[in-house]
Amino acid sequence: MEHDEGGAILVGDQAGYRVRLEGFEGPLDLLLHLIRKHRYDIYDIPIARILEEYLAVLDTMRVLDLDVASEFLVMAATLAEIKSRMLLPKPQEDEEEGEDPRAELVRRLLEYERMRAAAERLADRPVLGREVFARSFRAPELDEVEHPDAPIEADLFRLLLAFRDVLEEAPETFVEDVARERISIQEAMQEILEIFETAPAGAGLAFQDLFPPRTSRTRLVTTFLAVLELVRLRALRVMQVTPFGEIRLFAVLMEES
Amino acid sequence: MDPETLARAVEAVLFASPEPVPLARLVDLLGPEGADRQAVLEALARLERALAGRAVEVREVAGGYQLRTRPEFAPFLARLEVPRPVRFSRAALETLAIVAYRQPVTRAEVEEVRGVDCGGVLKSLAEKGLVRIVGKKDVPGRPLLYGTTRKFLEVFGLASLADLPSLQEIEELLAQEEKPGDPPGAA
Amino acid sequence: MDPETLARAVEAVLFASPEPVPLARLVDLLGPEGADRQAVLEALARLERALAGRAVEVREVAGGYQLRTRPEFAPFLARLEVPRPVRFSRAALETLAIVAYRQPVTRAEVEEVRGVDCGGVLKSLAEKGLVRIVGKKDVPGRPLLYGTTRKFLEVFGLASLADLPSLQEIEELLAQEEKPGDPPGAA
Repeated sequence: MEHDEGGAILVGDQAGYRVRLEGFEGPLDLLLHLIRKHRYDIYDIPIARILEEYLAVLDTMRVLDLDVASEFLVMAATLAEIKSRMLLPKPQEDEEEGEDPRAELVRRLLEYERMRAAAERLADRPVLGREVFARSFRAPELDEVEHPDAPIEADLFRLLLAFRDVLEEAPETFVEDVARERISIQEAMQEILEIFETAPAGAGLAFQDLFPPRTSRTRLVTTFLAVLELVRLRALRVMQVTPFGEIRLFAVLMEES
Repeated sequence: MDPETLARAVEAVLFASPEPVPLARLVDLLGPEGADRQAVLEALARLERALAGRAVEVREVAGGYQLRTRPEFAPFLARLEVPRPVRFSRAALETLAIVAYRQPVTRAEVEEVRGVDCGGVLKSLAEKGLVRIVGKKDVPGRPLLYGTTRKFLEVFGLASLADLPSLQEIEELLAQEEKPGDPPGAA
Repeated sequence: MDPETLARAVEAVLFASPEPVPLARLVDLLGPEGADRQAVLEALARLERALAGRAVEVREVAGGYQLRTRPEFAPFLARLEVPRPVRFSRAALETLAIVAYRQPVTRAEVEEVRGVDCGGVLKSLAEKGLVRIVGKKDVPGRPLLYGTTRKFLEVFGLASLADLPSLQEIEELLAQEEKPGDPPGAA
């Protein structure tokens, strides 16, 4: 991939810039282009000159009625700020403290350049369905079996897309309930049920076992409310074997209906 | 294009095609490389010879050519159960999302939201270990309540239910538009 | 089963499977024929040698083995009507690279590197199943974290993420490109 494929190439000549195509990927892309084109040392960028050239490109883009995205303007402001900071007198020779005002910009430029190069390497790879092809169907003689332990192919994004569609159709009250996000008590309920799943059957759990030491106050309240909710739903039963004795919780075995 | 390369090109085409490829179609595809009907037939014969010792052969089926595993591997392949990764239907995803965000929830409540019967979907989600019964609702009839499982979290890469994006986050996420500068059809 | 037949059996299995088959799965499948892990690896190597002159090769992709056409046959196959010829914009490729190398990564972090809004690109990559939400970052606001998917490995023919060139390799590559003596403007 040419790095400027699909972006803009600014061809510098004596008359200024001619703009081909529409836009750079972003201000960092444009800055790198200018720095590399003029063969400036990236660790010692002549900020005043690069700012001038950068602004000239933005002007050209405006003249050509190209949309100059706000990110480009933010970068222009950043460059101007660095320029003014560089004009300030250096804070003495005991330096170390006074970091080069350009340091952060250089770090970002190098990181972007690395990632841009990584993207080019990615683009150079043969892409499935473009340069290389796999079999697009399963041999009919092969039994397709849904294994109980087959990997489940899922991704949260698809779940969310489906949920968004649900919300669009759903009754108002449902949407409101979801918006209230009662998740944390539900989460605590799930955790408690899981503790019971792993606990030895029949023995139950001591009430205190659900509240390990150093549990935060909010967490205590949430867990407590979750226990109450589970008891109310009859998923848990509370037993006190002796008066004033230990309170134990038991999972209620559920029969399918 | 020399006969050997042509034979390989035919192999590539047959390999990648989901259906038998008619001779005329092969000539169409390889014609721009200077191959006529006769050359393609020769390439097919050459490919057949090249595949002599392999697990796969060229077969003329349903008016076209196709690569197939040799019959002697059929009994063997029949024994191989290739597990198919489970993919979710739209109904399953919607139901799962409702259970995740509204748990504990009864079947009737899920159905009220989706507007259709969800018994089968819930059962299948429970079989896959993604939802489970967490109790009974304290209302007349004491309907079963469903919630998600630890496996649900694992499958969707969530550390806990608190990691489910909030409604606001979903909206932000899904409201994103691609920038107009990106070419159509590009990822 | 003799080594040659085993290699053919492996070929038959890979041919019949549209998705990459993990080594462990091959061992499972061929174990009843007396093949252990070592024997299957040898069969794979033998198969690779047997395919040397052919249009198809064995590739290690997304944690498994798969038969794929060699890239030089793309021109004929491009004319075939096989699903989805994929195109990637620069924005998509840059975003993919950042997610691949920096995962798990938040949208804000991706945007910090690219210097532009990436919400739309991330969404589109997620819709194509190339990136996915992998959790939330443990910082104030709990922003969503993104990572690449198995499909990403499959589409770009990577055995695993470790198969990506290291950042050091990329830096060396860049250092070479910027060596004095290059024509001005080369980037």
